[in-house]
Amino acid sequence: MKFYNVPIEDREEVGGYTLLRYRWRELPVEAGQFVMARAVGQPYSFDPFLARPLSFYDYDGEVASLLFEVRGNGTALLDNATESIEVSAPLGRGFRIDASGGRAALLGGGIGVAPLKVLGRRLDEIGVNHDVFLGFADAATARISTDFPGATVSTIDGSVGVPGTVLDAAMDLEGYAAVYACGPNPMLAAVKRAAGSGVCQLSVEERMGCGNGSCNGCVVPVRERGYVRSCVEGPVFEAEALAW
Amino acid sequence: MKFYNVPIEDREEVGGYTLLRYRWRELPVEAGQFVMARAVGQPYSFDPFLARPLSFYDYDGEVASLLFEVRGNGTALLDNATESIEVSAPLGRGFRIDASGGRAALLGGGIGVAPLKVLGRRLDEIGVNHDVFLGFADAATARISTDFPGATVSTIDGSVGVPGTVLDAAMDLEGYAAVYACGPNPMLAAVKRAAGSGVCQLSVEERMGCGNGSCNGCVVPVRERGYVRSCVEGPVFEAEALAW
Amino acid sequence: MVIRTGVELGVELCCIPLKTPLMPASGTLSREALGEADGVYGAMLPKTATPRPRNGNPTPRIAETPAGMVNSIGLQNPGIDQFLQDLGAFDRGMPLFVSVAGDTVEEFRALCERLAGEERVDAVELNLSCPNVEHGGLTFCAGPASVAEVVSACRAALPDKPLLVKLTNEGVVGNSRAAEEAGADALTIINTIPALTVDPHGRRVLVRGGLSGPAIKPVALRAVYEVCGTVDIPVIGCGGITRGTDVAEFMLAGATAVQVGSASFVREPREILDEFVEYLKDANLGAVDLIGGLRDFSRSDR
Amino acid sequence: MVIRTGVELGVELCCIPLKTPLMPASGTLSREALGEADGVYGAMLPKTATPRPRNGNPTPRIAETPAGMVNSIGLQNPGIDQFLQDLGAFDRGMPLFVSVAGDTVEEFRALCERLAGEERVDAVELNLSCPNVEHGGLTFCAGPASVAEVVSACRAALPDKPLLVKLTNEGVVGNSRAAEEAGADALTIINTIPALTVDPHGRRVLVRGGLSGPAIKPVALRAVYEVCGTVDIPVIGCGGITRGTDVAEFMLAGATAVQVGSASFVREPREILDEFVEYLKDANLGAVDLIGGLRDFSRSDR
Ligand SMILES: Cc1cc2nc3c(=O)[nH]c(=O)nc-3n(C[C@H](O)[C@H](O)[C@H](O)COP(=O)(O)OP(=O)(O)OC[C@H]3O[C@@H](n4cnc5c(N)ncnc54)[C@H](O)[C@@H]3O)c2cc1C
Ligand SMILES: Cc1cc2nc3c(=O)[nH]c(=O)nc-3n(C[C@H](O)[C@H](O)[C@H](O)COP(=O)(O)OP(=O)(O)OC[C@H]3O[C@@H](n4cnc5c(N)ncnc54)[C@H](O)[C@@H]3O)c2cc1C
Ligand SMILES: Cc1cc2nc3c(=O)[nH]c(=O)nc-3n(C[C@H](O)[C@H](O)[C@H](O)COP(=O)(O)O)c2cc1C
Ligand SMILES: Cc1cc2nc3c(=O)[nH]c(=O)nc-3n(C[C@H](O)[C@H](O)[C@H](O)COP(=O)(O)O)c2cc1C
Ligand code: FES
Ligand code: FES
Repeated sequence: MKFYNVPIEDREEVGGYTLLRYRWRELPVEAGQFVMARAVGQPYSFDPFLARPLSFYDYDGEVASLLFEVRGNGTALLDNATESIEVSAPLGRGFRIDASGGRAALLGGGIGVAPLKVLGRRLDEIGVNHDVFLGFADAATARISTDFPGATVSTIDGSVGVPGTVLDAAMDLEGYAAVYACGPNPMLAAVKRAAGSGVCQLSVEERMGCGNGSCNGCVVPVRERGYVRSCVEGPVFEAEALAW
Repeated sequence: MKFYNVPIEDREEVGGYTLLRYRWRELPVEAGQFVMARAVGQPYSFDPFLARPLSFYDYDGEVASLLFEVRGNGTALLDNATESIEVSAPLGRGFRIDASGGRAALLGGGIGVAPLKVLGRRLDEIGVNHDVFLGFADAATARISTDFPGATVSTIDGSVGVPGTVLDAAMDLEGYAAVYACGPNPMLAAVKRAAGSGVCQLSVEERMGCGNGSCNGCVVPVRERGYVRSCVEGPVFEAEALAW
Repeated sequence: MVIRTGVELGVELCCIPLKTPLMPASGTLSREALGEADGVYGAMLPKTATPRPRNGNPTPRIAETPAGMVNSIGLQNPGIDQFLQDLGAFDRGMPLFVSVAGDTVEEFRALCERLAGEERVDAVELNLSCPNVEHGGLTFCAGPASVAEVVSACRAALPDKPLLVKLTNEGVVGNSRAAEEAGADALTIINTIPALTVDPHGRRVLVRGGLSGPAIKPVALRAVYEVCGTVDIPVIGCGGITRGTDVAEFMLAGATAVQVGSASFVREPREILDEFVEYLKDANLGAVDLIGGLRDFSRSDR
Repeated sequence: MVIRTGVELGVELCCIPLKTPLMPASGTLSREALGEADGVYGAMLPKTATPRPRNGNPTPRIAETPAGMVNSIGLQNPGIDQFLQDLGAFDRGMPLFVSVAGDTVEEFRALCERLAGEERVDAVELNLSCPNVEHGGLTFCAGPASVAEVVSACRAALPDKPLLVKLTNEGVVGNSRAAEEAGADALTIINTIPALTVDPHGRRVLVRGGLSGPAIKPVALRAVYEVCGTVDIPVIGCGGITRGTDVAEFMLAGATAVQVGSASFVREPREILDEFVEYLKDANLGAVDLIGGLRDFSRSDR
């Protein structure tokens, strides 16, 4: 896997998350695609050994941004990076945008908000109207929702917006021509159940070794096809294809 | 082994070497002692796994300094450190200074100059007169000799001072009451041969795993006693004790 | 494919000329990533194929460890039929090696028989690190007798192509000797090392599988060194190769070629080749000069 | 020594109560560094003693590897006589275990006989990872028969003290069973893994010895897990333990206690204990609750 050393444009803390921007002009970016990212080992370091999959939060043709939550060692090191980080080219299949025109719903659970910013941008570009529903644990993490004007926000602790999960806020999903969602797997399963007969695409999260299809680590069960690699056939899947 | 996180006071490049100062008040320092030093893993890193032995270059009771050459990964990371490094307490047996009063010769080969600064300081404190002889490869590394006023300098490439090794500069070692030397093992063996019947102490360099006597990695052969650990019984040995 | 470096990179393995001594380790380079191989590798080696399609294990299949990773993919593959149908993608103008595994000696034999007639296949690698269902699930590497049995059967079924035998670290010296005597043309050393990761907070097994990556390099290097001191057939070194100097270290220890596995997840193989070329330039040597070229042989072990 | 943490840290090993489940791995804590043990370790375990003094191997004896190190000390030690004379330094108010190794079964037996009468010694650990000069230099761990022979002899010579048997990774399950049947009271798993480091520029062997440190943790954890599923005697986990969660992982996999080796070169053992205490506090568990406490047992291996 090829990694590019990219200079950090800026880095900001937004509630519980880190928003990191870097200059990127090598290859185009689809909404829903991701990069394998890591801090720069100086000199080359093996600890941690693997890079981390992170979705594109936004991309304007010049500057790409990642929004991430510090969970363990890899994200902590990314969070500490000051000058540059190393990223792969854009990877995976993103959202296959339904341009037929009907209204779309975008649902994000927690850090699952990440791919929705650039998705909304694309929908705007092609003139698809859409509503955004974002669910968070608490007010701190919900702060990123200020970057989504007009979004309906929910929090588990009830401190901001609708008390409950994102599905308590997005009550009538069946009415949408397309539903796009990203978040923890249980949320995605619930979205799948709640969505109507229209388009429903889910961005799944599996541990990844390589990000380019080589290790077979990141599989999800797909109807009639067994396990498929989410890094090349996903991370965005049609809900009906997923065998869960 | 306990490591202390110590803030870097300042860092300077002197010719081919790095001079790094850190605040130290925990425990006293003997001339010829060393620390195990490493860059701060953030979060804790295993790459490289071991810390590196470095001699005290100087210590004034407040600020300790290390002078080192970047050779591999460990010293490169130390060289890149900006805010703090991790060091052990002072380790090993340093020079057993002969206070009987005779004139002393201090010999350093290359980065073996490191322990001579603080040794000279101690000799000055107790009023022992001494001459300093420093041998380097070239003019770049020889630049550190400006920190040793009055020292006789030699360079292998002849660009500064006496052309040749430090022993070409320090011609008559037999005349000194005490000889203290640090440098590559072949140089130390030559010093041993050239020194007279007075005190002759050599600071040896062996790969170290622990620095506190636990791993038995750093041994040197000693007359009649087989291998002894240079991190606790050295790194400074009486020349006559060494079985080489 | 032309590799121009001003340095002699070619080696010969079982009479097959390789433009470089590097090749992918089986199971670590997918069709989607083949672009990374061009101009870098001296041979191509796709993931192990089994007689029937295998779905593999449930996730999590990978976990990270200090300087390495543990995987338990479970040999997911589409089965030999589909594998051969798709093989065209792996034809990158370099020798093509195929890795196979079966549940029984007969399955191994039948796979070799099948490949014997495949013109596109230049050599076959037996992945013996999988459980032998006829022997209570011990792997085919469980001991010299087991290795000898499967290798002899495959040798008979594959008379005209080089037969490479890939072994695990455990018992590697005895197993290597057995493989050589049973007719192997070369050995690949080593496969992953059995390992376990535990999630201490969830108090669960995370992944029970095989350890790979830089962590195992010194173990693999030792295995290659000992085996090269024991057998006369060429050895392909594998395990933790991540930099150009790693390639050199394995060849110095006796390997004729090397395989790059986990490192290709975190670097471009081309960078490893570039570093190796730099190394050779500095040393003023060609790749073949390195093979078994340690200047000394070591003192006794601890 | 009083360890007050508000957390139940004590475990019992072969009827010996240990205040904490941590102890040093043999050969990694010297007399000069004993201060680090106080209030941290539950037992003391000095470097292996042999019948006669041993000078050990020439340098370099250690080399660094990714997340680990390779050592080839060669069991340098002053011999059992001097060792026992100096043993007082290791009396730190905690149970004292003594590690021994011989070149022959008879030497092992004689060492045990000698220690049988030593009141200060609470248990004996046999270091079986050393070459058996009567068997062409294969180690005493070379197989179950070899393990059974030396353990039976030692058992007979040491009827009244716990007998711990320390094994290498290779063949560990079969060897563990053999040790148990031959009368071992507990097993220490694992010793270093045979490894090699090469200096690519000097084109020389750097160190041929044993790999230790975080790199081997997943291998050691797997060994402990498999052995605990096989034998009924307690297991002491060893290999790469560097943080508090590592202690927990080994105990969850079935270990009753653990040994800290290479990590003590790069950290204070006290930090590991502190992290372990934090872990137990968060989990609201005592140390003994962890032993074999994985919630699941894993799916089949790859
Ligand atoms: C396609 C995709 C897109 C993602 N996008 C984002 C994003 O935009 N923002 C964000 O904060 N997170 C995202 N994640 C999750 C993110 O990859 C993990 O939080 C991260 O890998 C954790 O690494 P760590 O070092 O902090 O944690 P550790 O727990 O130290 O990681 C240990 C190992 O587990 C793997 N791992 C642990 N948790 C996860 C997880 N939930 N998913 C995948 N691998 C995991 C790591 O990659 C690593 O190999 C995404 C995951 C995937 C698969
Ligand atoms: C008591 C003592 C005092 C020293 N004082 C100084 C000093 O003041 N300034 C200075 O520049 N150097 C000094 N050295 C040498 C210094 O320790 C090595 O240059 C350094 O360890 C190299 O580490 P590296 O990561 O840069 O090299 P690498 O080659 O990457 O190191 C790999 C491994 O080899 C060991 N190693 C490699 N070369 C040496 C060596 N020559 N001596 C000991 N271990 C080695 C390292 O510790 C490490 O474990 C001293 C050595 C000793 C034993
Ligand atoms: C994700 C993954 C999948 C693997 N699949 C196979 C396989 O199908 N067949 C095989 O013989 N080896 C397989 N291996 C083992 C590698 O080929 C190689 O022997 C091992 O990983 C050690 O090399 P490395 O440290 O360079 O990765 C796999 C390794 C990994 C990491
Ligand atoms: C420098 C060193 C010396 C060792 N000496 C001995 C020894 O004398 N006897 C023994 O049984 N094990 C010895 N070992 C092995 C350790 O006790 C331990 O089993 C091994 O290092 C794995 O644990 P670790 O990864 O925590 O270091 C030694 C290990 C090291 C690193
Ligand atoms: S992450 Fe390796 S195949 Fe998907
Ligand atoms: S460095 Fe470990 S004993 Fe000296």
